[in-house]
Amino acid sequence: MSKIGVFVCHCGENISATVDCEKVAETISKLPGVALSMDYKYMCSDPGQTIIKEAIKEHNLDGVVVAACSPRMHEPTFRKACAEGGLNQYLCEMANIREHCSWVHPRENSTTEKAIDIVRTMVEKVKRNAPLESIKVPVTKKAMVIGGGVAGIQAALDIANAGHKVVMIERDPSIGGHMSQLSETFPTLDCSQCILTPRMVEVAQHPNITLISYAEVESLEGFIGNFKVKVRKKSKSLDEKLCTGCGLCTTKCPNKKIPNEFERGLGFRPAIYVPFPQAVPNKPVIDKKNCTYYTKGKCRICEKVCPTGAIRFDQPDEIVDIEVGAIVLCTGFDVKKPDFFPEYGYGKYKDVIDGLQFERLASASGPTQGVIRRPSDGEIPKKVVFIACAGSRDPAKGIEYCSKICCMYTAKHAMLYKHKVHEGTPYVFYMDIRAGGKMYEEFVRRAIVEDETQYIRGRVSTVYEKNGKLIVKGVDTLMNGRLVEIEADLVVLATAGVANDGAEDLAQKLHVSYDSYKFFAEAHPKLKPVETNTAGIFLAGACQAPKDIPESVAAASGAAVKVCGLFANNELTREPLIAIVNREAPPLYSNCVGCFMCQTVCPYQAIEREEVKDRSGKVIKTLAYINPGLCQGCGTCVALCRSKSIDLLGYTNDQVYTEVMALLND
Amino acid sequence: MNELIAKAKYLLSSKTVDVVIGYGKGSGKYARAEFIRKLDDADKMIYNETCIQNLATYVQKHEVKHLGKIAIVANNYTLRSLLVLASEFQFTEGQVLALYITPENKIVEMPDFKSIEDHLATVDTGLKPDEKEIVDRIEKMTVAERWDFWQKEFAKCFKCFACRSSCPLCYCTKCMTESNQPQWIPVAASDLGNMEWHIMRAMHLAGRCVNCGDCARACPMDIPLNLLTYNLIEGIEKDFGAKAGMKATDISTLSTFKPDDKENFIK
Amino acid sequence: MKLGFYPGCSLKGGSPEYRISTFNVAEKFGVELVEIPDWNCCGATAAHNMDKELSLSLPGRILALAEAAGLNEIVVPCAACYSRLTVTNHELAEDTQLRENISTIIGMKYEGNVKILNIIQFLDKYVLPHVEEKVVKKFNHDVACYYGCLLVRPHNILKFDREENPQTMDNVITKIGGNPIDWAFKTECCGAGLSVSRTDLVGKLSGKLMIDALDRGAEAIIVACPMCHSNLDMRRSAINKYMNRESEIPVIYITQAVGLAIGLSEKEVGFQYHMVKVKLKEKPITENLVVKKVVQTEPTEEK
Amino acid sequence: MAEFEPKIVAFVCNWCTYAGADLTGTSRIKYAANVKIIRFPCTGRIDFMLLLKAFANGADGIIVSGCHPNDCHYTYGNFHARRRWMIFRKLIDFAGIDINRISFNWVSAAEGARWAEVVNTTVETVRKLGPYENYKQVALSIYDQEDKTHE
Amino acid sequence: METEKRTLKKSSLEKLFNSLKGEGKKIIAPVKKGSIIDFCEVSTIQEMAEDYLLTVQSAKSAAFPKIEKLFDYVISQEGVSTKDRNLDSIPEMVLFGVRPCDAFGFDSLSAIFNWETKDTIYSKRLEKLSIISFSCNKADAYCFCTSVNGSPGSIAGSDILLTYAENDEFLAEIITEKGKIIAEKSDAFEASKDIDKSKLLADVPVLFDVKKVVKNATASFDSEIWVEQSLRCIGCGSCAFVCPTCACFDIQDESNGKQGSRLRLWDSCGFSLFTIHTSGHNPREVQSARWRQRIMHKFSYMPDRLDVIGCVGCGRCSRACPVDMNIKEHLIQIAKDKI
Repeated sequence: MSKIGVFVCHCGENISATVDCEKVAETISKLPGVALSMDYKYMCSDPGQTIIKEAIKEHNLDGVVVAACSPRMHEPTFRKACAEGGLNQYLCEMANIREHCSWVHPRENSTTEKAIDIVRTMVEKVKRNAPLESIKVPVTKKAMVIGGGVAGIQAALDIANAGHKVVMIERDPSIGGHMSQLSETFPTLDCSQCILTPRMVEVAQHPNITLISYAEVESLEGFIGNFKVKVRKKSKSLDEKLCTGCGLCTTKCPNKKIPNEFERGLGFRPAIYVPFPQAVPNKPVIDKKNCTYYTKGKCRICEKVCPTGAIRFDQPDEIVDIEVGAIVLCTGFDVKKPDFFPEYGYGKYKDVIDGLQFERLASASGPTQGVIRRPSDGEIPKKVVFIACAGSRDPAKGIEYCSKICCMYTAKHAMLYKHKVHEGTPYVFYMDIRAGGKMYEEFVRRAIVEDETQYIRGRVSTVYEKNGKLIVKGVDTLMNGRLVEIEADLVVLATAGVANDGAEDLAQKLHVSYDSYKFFAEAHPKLKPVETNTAGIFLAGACQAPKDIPESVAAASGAAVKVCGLFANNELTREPLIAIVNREAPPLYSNCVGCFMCQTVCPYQAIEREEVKDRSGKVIKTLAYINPGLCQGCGTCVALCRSKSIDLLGYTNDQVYTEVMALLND
Repeated sequence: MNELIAKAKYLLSSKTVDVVIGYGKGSGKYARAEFIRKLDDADKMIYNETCIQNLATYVQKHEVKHLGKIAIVANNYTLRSLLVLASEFQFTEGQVLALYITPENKIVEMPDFKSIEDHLATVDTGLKPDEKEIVDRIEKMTVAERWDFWQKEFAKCFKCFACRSSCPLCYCTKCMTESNQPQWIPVAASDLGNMEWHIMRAMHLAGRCVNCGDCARACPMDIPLNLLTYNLIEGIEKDFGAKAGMKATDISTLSTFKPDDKENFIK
Repeated sequence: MKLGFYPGCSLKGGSPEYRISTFNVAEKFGVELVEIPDWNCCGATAAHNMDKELSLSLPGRILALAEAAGLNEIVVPCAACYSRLTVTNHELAEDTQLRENISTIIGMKYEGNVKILNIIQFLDKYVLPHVEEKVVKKFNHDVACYYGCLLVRPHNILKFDREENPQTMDNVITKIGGNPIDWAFKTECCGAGLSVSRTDLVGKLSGKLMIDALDRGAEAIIVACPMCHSNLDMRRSAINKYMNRESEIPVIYITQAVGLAIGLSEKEVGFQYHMVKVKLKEKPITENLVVKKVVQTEPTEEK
Repeated sequence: MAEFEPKIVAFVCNWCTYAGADLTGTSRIKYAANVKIIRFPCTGRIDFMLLLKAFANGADGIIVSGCHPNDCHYTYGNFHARRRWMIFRKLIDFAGIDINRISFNWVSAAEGARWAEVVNTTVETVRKLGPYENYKQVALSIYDQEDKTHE
Repeated sequence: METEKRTLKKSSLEKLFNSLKGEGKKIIAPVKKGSIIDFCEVSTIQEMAEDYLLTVQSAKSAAFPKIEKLFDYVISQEGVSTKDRNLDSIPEMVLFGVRPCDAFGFDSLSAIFNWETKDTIYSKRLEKLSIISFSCNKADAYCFCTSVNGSPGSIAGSDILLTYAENDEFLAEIITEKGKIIAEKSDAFEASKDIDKSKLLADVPVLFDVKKVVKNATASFDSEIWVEQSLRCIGCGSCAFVCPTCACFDIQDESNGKQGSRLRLWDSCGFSLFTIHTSGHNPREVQSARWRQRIMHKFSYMPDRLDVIGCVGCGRCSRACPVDMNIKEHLIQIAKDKI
C-alpha cells in the first residue's frame, strides 16, 4: 500500500477560519494508503517546508499532498520542497482548500466536509502519480521585443547590453511610441524628446539589436526557448539601403494635406513621410492609402526627385521567419477615442481636444511650435478647462478602472499652460487626485499653489458651445454640489488609457491571455508581474495596464532580466506533463491503431508517424508518436483517442478517473 | 449474377486480386460472406436482396488481409466504409478493389478512391425515410420515456460485442471497453455497463458511422443500436455539414472544428 | 399584439393628449394596450423620500397585478411612473428577502416576470420597425428633444440610453423625417418637483432650457414626460417672465409627433388640450433634413 | 426533511476557469459548497466518459467550463471540446439522459464573479431537478446482483 | 428413480403452474419480448409465449447467470475485508417449458463447474432449480440434437417432461424425486394412459456421427480447416453467450475505489483478447485458433476429460451468429473421413 503524507495548512486564519483543519487532517489520516496526516499554521513557511522534507525521509513517503492554497500559487514551492526532501517533485500534489473552499464558503460543517473531499481526491490522485523527469530543450539565445516605445527600447537595450541578440519589431515607421509625442514629463518637466531620442538612436546603432520598423507579427509557433515568429515587413516602397534619408522626396510630394498621426491630426504630412524629425529609422515610407500614384496611378514625383533612386513602388510586403528564445511584449496603450463622450462634444467642437493633442500643442516641435493655440481659430485660449477622468472610473459610460496617469499629466498640462499663457486660467475638474509616487503630490501642489490652477472637485455633465465659447457645465461637490458653468476657450479631456487596438488579436496570435479590458494578463498579479501565462513571453509597459514612464521602464528592465535569466542556460528544463502514446510487446506494439485522428487536433503539430518494422525492414504497423519537445500537454488528443492509447502525464486517465470516483464516493 | 461470377474468375485468373470477398447463399434469411480464392469457388457467388452484410468489415480482419490483394463486392455503405477506413489510414489506395453493384445489377469496378468518391457524389446517402421516421419518433418522446425505452433495450444486452465485431469502423485492436486502467466501462453486462458501452460506442462512431445498420442486424437480442448513430448522423450533417465516408481525405468531424461552430448551450 | 398599459395619474388626469396619442399610435401599429386592472398610484414623487417599503409596495402591487393578469410586458408612458416601476422591479429582483417582505405587505406574489417599457422603448420596439412605410406626412421640423431627468436616470438601474446625451428620442424623430437639433439641455431639470410650490423656480429652470432651445432654432420641444410637458406648456407665463420674451413654441409629446407623421388628425393626437397652441408651419422637404444620420448610442447592457 | 443538497462536479480547465475560480476565492465571493472542482489542463482534455462516470458515481449535476472561444491557452482545445459537447449532448439526450443536469460554460480567468454565479445557478437548477434517481439506480444495480437474471 | 408416466390435461397446466407459484418459486419461462423469444420470470402462465421453438438465450443462466456476485469487499487502512455471498438468498426456481436440449445442457455445465472441485454457487442454484421441460414436436434446419446424443423427447436433465399429445393432453414423465414432489403437491396429474411418445416428437435427422467428429477434431489440431471455416467469423461472443453449455467466465471486480464486489461474468473464447497475457503475448492470436478452440473444447477436450460432449445440438449459436457461421455444416465437414 502506498505511503502518502498529507499536510493541511491553516494559512494563518485564511483556511482555518472557515475550515476545521484538525478535523480534515484527522479524517484523512484514516484513509488507506495515508501514512501521515497533519495540520500546520503555515505550510509554505520555512519550518512548514522543513516538516515536509523531514516527513518524507522519516516515513519514506511515496507521495505528498499539501492541502493549502491554489496550486497556481504554491505548487512550485512545495514540489521544490519535496525534491529537496528526496521525493520526485511530481509525486507532490496540492489540494486547493483556500481559493476553492475556505474563502468562498462560510464556517460550516459543509465547508470542512468539502475540504475533506478535496483532499481525499488529491490523495487518490497522488497514489497514481508517477515520478517524472523534466524535459530538457535547447534555448535560442535571441530575444524579440515587440513594440518600440520607451518600454521596448529599455528592454531591448538591457538585453542587448547583456550580450544577447535582440530583434525589435515596430508597427509604425519609427520607434519612440507615445513618449516621443510628449512635450515635457512629470514630475520633473524635462523635455521628453531630449531624454528619449538618444536611446532611440542607441537602439538603431546597437550591434546586438536588429530593428525592423513598419512590421507586424503574423504568427507564432513553437515554445519557450524555441519560438518561430513570422513577421510581416510592410512595404515602405523604399530601398532602405539606397535611401540616405535626405528628405527631398517628402518636401516635393504634392499631396501634403494628410492629417498627421504623430500630431494627432493637429498638423499635416505628405504621402511619403517621416513621422517626425527625430524618427528612427529616419527614412520615409509611402502611405499607400493617400499616395496619388497608388490611388490614381500617376505622379511618381518622389521617384523622380530621389537622388539615389531608392523609391520602389512595386515593393511587396515581405514575410520573414525569425527564431527566438524569448519574447518581450511592449505594445503599449492608446487613449480612448473621446467621441464615446458625445456630451463633451469631442469631434463636434474643434476646441475640445484630448491630452495627447495638448501635448503636441505644448511641444516645441509641435504644430504650433509650442505656443498654445486653440485649433479652431488659432487664438490663445484665456480659459482652459481640463476634465480629468474623461471615461476612467466610469462604469456607466467609460471604463471601470483608473487610468492612473491622468491626474499627473493633467496637473502637468495645467502647469505648462500657465507657464506659456501667464494671464490665462486653467481649471481642472477632478474626482480625486491620485498622486501616488515620488515627488508626485508635490508636483500637483505646485500646479495648484504656484500656478494657480483652479481645481474643482466634481464631474462635468456636458460641454456645449454658445456664441463662440465652450460652456462647461459641472458641479462643485466641495461647495455642496453647487452647479458651476465655465465659459472656456479650450477644453482638454484626460481620456482614459485603453489597450492598443489589435492587442486582442496579437494576444491570440501569441497565445497569451488578456483581461476583460484587452490588456495583456500577467502570470501573477504580485509575484509574476512581467511574465505571461505562456512560458517565454514577457510583458513590459502599458500593454499590461496604464503605466507612467518610470513604471514602464522599470517593468522593461524587469522583463529584460527574466529574458537574460532564461538565456543564462544553454538548455532549459520543461515540465514533463506531456502526452505519450502507449507501447506494448509484440504483436500489439501499441494499442494505437494508427487512425491519426489525433494528428489534426494537435495545435502544436507534435504528433508524428512512427513505423514499426520487422527485421527485414518491412513496415508492420504505423503508430502515432508525440514529440516531447513540441507537446504542450493540452491533452485534446488524449480525450479524442478511441483506443485510449494516448495518455497525458500528470493528468492520466487513471488519475482523472480516480478523481471523479474519489470526489463523489465519500 | 453470372456476370459477377465471370468477373470474379477473371480477377483471380488474371491475378489482379488474390481474393474476392462476395456473398454466397446463407442458411438463414441473409446471404453469407464468401472468400473466393479458387476459380470454381466463384460459382458459389450470388447477389440479391439478401446480400446486405457490410463486407468492408473484413478488410480489417487479420487473416483476410493476409490473403493478399482484395476485391470486395460493395454497396454504397461498403464504399463509404472503405473511404472512412482510408481516411483513417487503415489501408492504402490500390489495396482494395471495390466491385460496386448497381441497382440494375451491373458491376462497376472502383480501383481507386476517386472513382468511389465520384460515384458516391451522385447517390443519395441520406437517411432513409423509415430510418428518419423512427429517429423522430424517439426524439418526440419525453426524456423519461426515452430513458425507459433505452433501459429496456440495453437490459437485453449481454455484451457479446457482435455490434462491435460486425462494424467495419470498430477496428481497434484493444477496445476502450477492454482497457482496465482505469476500467472505464464495467465489464459486467449490467444496466450501467450496457448503457455506458453503447453510448461510448455510438460516441466513437460519431462523424464516422455510415449507417449501414450492421450493428443492429448483428445483435442477437435485436437491440436497435443503429438508432443511436442515426440520430448523430442527422445532427452532424445539420450542425457541421459533414457526412462520413464521402472522401478518402476527409477529416472526421470530431478531429476538426470551425471557430464559428454554432452552439447555443454554452453560457 | 397585446401589451399591458399603466396610465398613472397624469395620463388619466392632466395629460389626456398623451394617452390619446399613445393609444391611437399603438392602434395604427396593431398593438392593443390593456390597462392593468385595479392599478394604483406609483408612489412618485413623494413616497421614496418618506418610506422605502411604501415606495416599493405601491409599484410592487402594480407589477403583481400585471403579472397576475398575464401582462408580462407593460408600457408606462409617464417618466416618473416608469422610473418608480423600474426601480422597484430592479430592487425586488436583486433581493429575494425584500421581495418576500413586499409580497406579504401587498398580499400578492410577484415573481418578477414583468418587463417595463417606457414610451421610447415602446416606440422603438413596436413602432419604428414599420414606421417608415406608414409615414404619410414627414414630421419635417427642427425640434429640441427634451428627455427630462427621470427617463434616463439612474443609469445603472434603467440601463436606458445615456444620462447626459441621450439619443433615442432624436432617433425616433429622425425616423419620422424630423430634424432633432443639437442642444445642451436634454436632461436638465424642468423644476417639476416644485411645479406648484415655487412656480418662479420652474420659470427659471425651464426658462434656461427654453432659451437654449429657442436660440438654436427649435420650432417645438418634444417631450416624453407629462411633468415636463405641464411645466413647459402650462407654466409658459412664468417661463416667459424669466426669459422676458414671448415664446410661442409648442411642447409636443413624442407620440403626438409620430401620430401626425402617420397621418393622425390634430384631434386624434389631442392638440386641443394644449395650453400653448400648436402651430407648426409647413416647410419644403429638403432631402438633407429627412435623411439625417442617426447617432447610435453604444449599448450599455454589455458592461 | 432537510433541503436536498445536490452533488455537483465541475470539470474545468487550468488556465481560465480554474484561475477564474481562484479569483472568486481571492475576491472572497461566496458560493454554494456543493460544487467540487476537477482540474484539467484544457477542456479539450475532458473525456466524455468522465461525465458519465460522474453521474454513475452519484453526481446530480455537472459543470463543464473552460476558456472563451479564442482564449484557449492551447489555441484550439476549447473549440474541439465545443464540438465534442455538441455531439455528446445530442447523443445522451437521445439516450434519455437529462442534459439539463450538465451546464457548459466559458468562464475566463478574469470572471471570478461569473464563476460564483455559474455555480449558484447550476446548484439551483439541479436542486429543482432533484436527485438523479434513475441514473443512480442503474449505476447501483450492479451491487445488488443477488439475483438479477431473467428480468 | 424409475421414471413414471402420467397424463396432464392441457387445462390443468395452469394448476401445475399456480401450485409452483404458490410455493413462492420463481418461475422462468419463454416469453415473447418484442421481436425475440427469451426466458423471463413470469407470474402467470398467460405470460408464457404461445408457440415457440427455442428461446434466443439458453436456460443456462438459471444456474450460471451472466453476472454472478461471488463476494463483497471493503478497503480500509487495515487492508481488505471480504463479505461472503449469502447463498440462502438464491431463490427456488423453476424452468418451465424449456426444451429437452436445454435441460440436457445442464449435464455438461455441471461437468465443468463441478469438475474436481464443486462450485458452490452453481451447485446451490442447480439444487434449488426444478426443470419442467416440453418435448419438441417441431424443429428447424438448425436443430441437430439427435446427432449429439440428444433427442426432441430426451428426459435427460429434466425433472418432469411433458410431451404434447392430441386431444389437449400431455404425456407427463416424472423423472426425478424433485419432479415427484412437484407433481404430488400440484395434484394436477392424472393416471397414465398408453401413449406412444415417439409418434409425438419432431423428426430431427441424424446428420453426422459425433464419434467421428470427436476423433477427427482431436486428430487435426493443425488442419487448414479451421482457417477455412473461420474466415467469415468476426470474433464476437454471441455463439458462446447463447450456448447452453459454454461455461467460460471472467472474474472482475466492480468497485467505487473504496468498496466493491467480485463478479463472475460470461466470457467467450471467441474474443480476440480472451487469452492475451499481461506481457502482450497472445497464444490464440488469430480467429482461426479461437474457432478451433471452440470446436475442440466441445468435441475433443470435454469428451476426453469429462466424458460429455459440449454440445446439445440446439443450434442456437448458428441462429445467433451475425455472419452465419453454421456449426451444423462445420461439424458435418469435420465428421468427413478426410479433413
